[in-house]
Amino acid sequence: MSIFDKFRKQKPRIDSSEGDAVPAKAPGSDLWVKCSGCGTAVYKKNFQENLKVCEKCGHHHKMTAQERVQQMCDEGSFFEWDSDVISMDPLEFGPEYLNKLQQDRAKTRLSDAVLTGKAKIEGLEVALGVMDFHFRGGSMGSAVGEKITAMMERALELGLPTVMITSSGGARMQEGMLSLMQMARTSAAVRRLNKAGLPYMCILTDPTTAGVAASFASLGDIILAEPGAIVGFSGARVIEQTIRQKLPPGFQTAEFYEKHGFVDKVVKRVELKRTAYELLSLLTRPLEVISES
Amino acid sequence: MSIFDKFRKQKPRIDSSEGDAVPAKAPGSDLWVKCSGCGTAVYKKNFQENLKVCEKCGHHHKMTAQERVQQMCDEGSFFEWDSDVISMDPLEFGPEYLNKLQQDRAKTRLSDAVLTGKAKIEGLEVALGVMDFHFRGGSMGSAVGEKITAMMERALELGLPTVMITSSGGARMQEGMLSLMQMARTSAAVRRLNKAGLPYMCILTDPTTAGVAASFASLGDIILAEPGAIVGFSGARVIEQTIRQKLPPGFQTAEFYEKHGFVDKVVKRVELKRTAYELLSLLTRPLEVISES
Amino acid sequence: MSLEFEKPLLELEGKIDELKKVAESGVDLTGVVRQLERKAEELKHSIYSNLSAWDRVQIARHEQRPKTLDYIRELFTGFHELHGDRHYADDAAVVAGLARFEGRAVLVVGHQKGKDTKENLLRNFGMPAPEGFRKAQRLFIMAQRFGLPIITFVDTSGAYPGIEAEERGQYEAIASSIALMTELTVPILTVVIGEGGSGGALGIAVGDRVLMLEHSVYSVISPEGCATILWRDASKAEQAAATLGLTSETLTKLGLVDEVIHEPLGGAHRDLSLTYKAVQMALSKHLEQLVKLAPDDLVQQRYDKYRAMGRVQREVKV
Amino acid sequence: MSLEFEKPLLELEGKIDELKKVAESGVDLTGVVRQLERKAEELKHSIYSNLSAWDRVQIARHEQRPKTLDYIRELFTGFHELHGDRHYADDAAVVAGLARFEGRAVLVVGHQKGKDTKENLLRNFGMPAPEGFRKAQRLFIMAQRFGLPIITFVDTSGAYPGIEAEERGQYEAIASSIALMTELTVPILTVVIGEGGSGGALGIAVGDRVLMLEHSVYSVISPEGCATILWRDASKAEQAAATLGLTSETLTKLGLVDEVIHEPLGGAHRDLSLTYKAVQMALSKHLEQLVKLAPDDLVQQRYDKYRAMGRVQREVKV
Ligand SMILES: [Zn+2]
Ligand SMILES: [Zn+2]
Repeated sequence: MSIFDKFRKQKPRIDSSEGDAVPAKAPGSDLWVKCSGCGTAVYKKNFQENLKVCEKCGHHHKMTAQERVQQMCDEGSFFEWDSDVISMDPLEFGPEYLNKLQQDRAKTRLSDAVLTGKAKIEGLEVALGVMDFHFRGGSMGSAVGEKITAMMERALELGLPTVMITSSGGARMQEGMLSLMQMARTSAAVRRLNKAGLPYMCILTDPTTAGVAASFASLGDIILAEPGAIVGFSGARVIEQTIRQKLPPGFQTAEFYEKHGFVDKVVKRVELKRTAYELLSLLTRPLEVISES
Repeated sequence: MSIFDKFRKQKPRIDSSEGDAVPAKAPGSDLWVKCSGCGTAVYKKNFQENLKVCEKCGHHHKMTAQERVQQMCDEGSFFEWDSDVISMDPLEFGPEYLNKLQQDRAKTRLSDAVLTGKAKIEGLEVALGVMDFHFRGGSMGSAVGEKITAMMERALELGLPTVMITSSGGARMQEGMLSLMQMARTSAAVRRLNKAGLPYMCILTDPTTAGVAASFASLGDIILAEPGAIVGFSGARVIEQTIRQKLPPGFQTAEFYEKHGFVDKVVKRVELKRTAYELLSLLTRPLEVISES
Repeated sequence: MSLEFEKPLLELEGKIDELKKVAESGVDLTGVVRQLERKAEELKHSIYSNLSAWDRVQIARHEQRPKTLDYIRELFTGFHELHGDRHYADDAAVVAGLARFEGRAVLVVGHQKGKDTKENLLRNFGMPAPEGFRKAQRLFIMAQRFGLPIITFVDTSGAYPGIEAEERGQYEAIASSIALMTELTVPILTVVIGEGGSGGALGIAVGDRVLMLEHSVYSVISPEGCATILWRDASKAEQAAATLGLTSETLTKLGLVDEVIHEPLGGAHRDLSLTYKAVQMALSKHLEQLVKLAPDDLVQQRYDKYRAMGRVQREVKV
Repeated sequence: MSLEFEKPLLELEGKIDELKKVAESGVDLTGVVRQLERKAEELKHSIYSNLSAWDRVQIARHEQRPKTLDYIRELFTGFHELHGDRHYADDAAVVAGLARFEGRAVLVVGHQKGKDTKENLLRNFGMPAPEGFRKAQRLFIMAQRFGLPIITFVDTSGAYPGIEAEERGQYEAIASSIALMTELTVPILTVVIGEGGSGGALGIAVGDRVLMLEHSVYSVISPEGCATILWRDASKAEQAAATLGLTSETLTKLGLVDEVIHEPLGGAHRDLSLTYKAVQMALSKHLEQLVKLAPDDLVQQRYDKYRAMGRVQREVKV
């Protein structure tokens, strides 16, 4: 039974997305996907059992929020919060924007670009937020800010450590300055966790940039990142236009930021759950002798 | 009446040192000194009236601690603390070291390389420490550490802001590890001032390096520096030996460190008293309307 | 620098000046001049009371519009600029220092654009590097230690998008600056005086009160950037400006700006002393209110204020 | 790598090995071998119980002497290295991370020298850049937030003396690290495991308890540097070492070191498991004492401890 079969049992809202991998175009292509890292065609079942990491080149493809929950949480332990919080159209961009939101809600079965709730990681209870790039590129509007802030406030009430798995292109333009203000709103909530001595862990996945990188995603007591994840403030295209030259290879990757001092540890997806658990245990269960696995 | 005549009245322990300027060798040389910045011979009286700053090139020559008190404090306001605290010979370097201390005490009329006390700057009462490079190169042994720490503890008791004027080549080798520990001792005292919300201002003069730079001299709420003062951790010679090339011009000057973010403001000697007063007033008399001069 | 929409007015004003010169040589043109002057006044009103969002962007970016250092010079006394982040550099795109505002010691921090090319190069067009935000943070903490209110002036097209800025953690610098401002125990007053560009603006703009000059703009993305993304055409910036809700009126309606400071007709640069006076009065009023609050209340109110910034609804599932 | 003063012993040990090989081919050398072994044992005692300060320096710098990561591997479980100062870089000359010591969560920080040229290049011979001290500071603050004790391992010839390190404020990084350690509200245990070089060592070595391996050295300046200054001759380092008071005995007498951890005969590298055991026991004992203290008492005691470090007298003026 693959990891996603399990998830199907646990929660019905499964997304069949291949992340950034694309279905191979050969006959029988529904059984195969093509790695966006090396171009290799991978048998879909293997691809999914391997957590969407290419066995050949190690490329970490994007996951849906539900897949992430499946990967990180103990089976059946996830309890969703604020599943009905949705954005409005404060700037009156019009039906086009509202339709897109509606479409993405249907596609991802999320109310907006983040899924929040309570869960257990190796038995340790946490507040968990997972962003989903498939919903408007993970962009942060009022709903995303509201759900994340509310999650942290609940973590504060319940005395839980918080884990935030990020994936976002930044602010949501269509919500204008309200979108920008989510940076302040979420950051304020993080500082309340800090003050209460509750651990806050960020896990950066591809991509985590702009307004999300520049707020709650870089305020973790501990910041992990998946291999190859693009992180940064300005987009590569904008920088290239500014400096009028190509960017060096590896620029703005998780590994680049580990070297430059902004990421505590680059962790392979397969080791993420265990690593997150062990680190959180060190901060929440200081006297416990835990077993090595 | 020159500034130093005034000081003579106020306190008898005047040092006639020319700082790093040297007496010119021409006949009547006792009336002239040679600027160590540009080599110009300057009439000694003018040189001293100009606070030992060369009128031609602006080079700031070293001052004695007493001259510094004269320059920075309101007349007759300085009250010395711990004038009798002297170092011992804990490593048994022997009579040579003890003799040198004795000679420098006689020469500078200081108990060791720092003069501490209470004073007024434009009417504002402060705890003041002034290092003197003429005493064993301003090196920090137990006596320097003791006097500075005690000064800060008194400032804490009295609720005074503290001004520390530094000039030092670093730790005093002859006192071995006791000397190194003065870094921790003085830094601990600074943090108590911080906690109490008492302003602590550092004024870096030429040179401020090694163990002194790497402790209380760089912990100021505000850090001023005199033009051209050499600041840094490692000495230029050591660095040149390490990297096997000449250092760039201007390296490790006050201006260099202002540019690199470690000095709040480079201030000419003639403006130092007023600047120190204004900044300290902003931190200690938040609601007072002060006159501009 | 003349703005596109001002051209008819400037032409008319030029014509009046010419006629006046002619009149000096003895010809009586009093009637004509008076008539044209009346016309100019009407034109002025009609132009400036119908400014589009894009017109505002032009005014907000005007080189002659007063900048942070102008406000510091005019409204503060005894300013001492303090340099450096104590880690890497001093960033000239952000100026900061201690000064007195109406006798009260405060910390002032602001983006500083240049008034000419030379100053713009020195100050990188007011676009902060990470060190600019870190200098601000260092001084915010100092202000807090000594109980000094903080006044910030916002005027940047955004944080600098360069390789080195990214290497040194532009995103982290902005995030930690924002987070710090949410928890400071001293009053924070922010004035958007020109261009408020996205995260680079917000990095010093989390305030107990956020004021905005009438013709300033504050935007989640530049109109040009928005147009590029929405329509792949930067020249549609005018259209983008109209949709982004970046004017002081819209932002006030959305509850993101606490007070709009009215500008002289035609914009701040057309009457500097009026502008300074208006900003001073606004700062004075709000500061007086804020210093009365206990630190805990201040922080709680600031939290509540930002906590409320969002427009969401509960989806009704059918 | 063989040390100068060990050469007679190593030669003798070599001879014994040779004889044993010959014996394997059937010749009976039991008596001779036994006699030489006794002699070797005596020689060992006479050499290692009369080590000069300079000999200690050689042992302290020995490539095979256990390093920070060795102690982490042997004495801790579940170590996760954490990288970066969140400002500029990750400095490999300082390793840091969370782990458990006897089941208790702690923060471990230490200088890391290389065991070979390749690792030495990677880790810059264990000489920290400013980023090394800043990484430590960041994690010290995190440890304090979560109440975790801090254990640091000291092993550096000093902070790196290079242009870039100076540019990025080596002195400020050390100062703020020292200052921070004086006020942390969690227990700090420091072990000098090899070379304690001046400010670069002290930057992570302000502890409630400072322990020192018997043959480690801890000095205000390197013997070579001291000799250069005193006699303008680096080759007089041996003489300088003798005067600097850098041995664990002298430092204990001066009250700067709280406990000396005894090493196996000939130095830590000659019996690793004995060394690890000794360090573990010492850490365990002191940690148990420290965790019982209330944070305020801990900070006060640490202050008092450093406050007392100085030898001064009041001058009697005649
Ligand atoms: Zn692949
Ligand atoms: Zn000169």
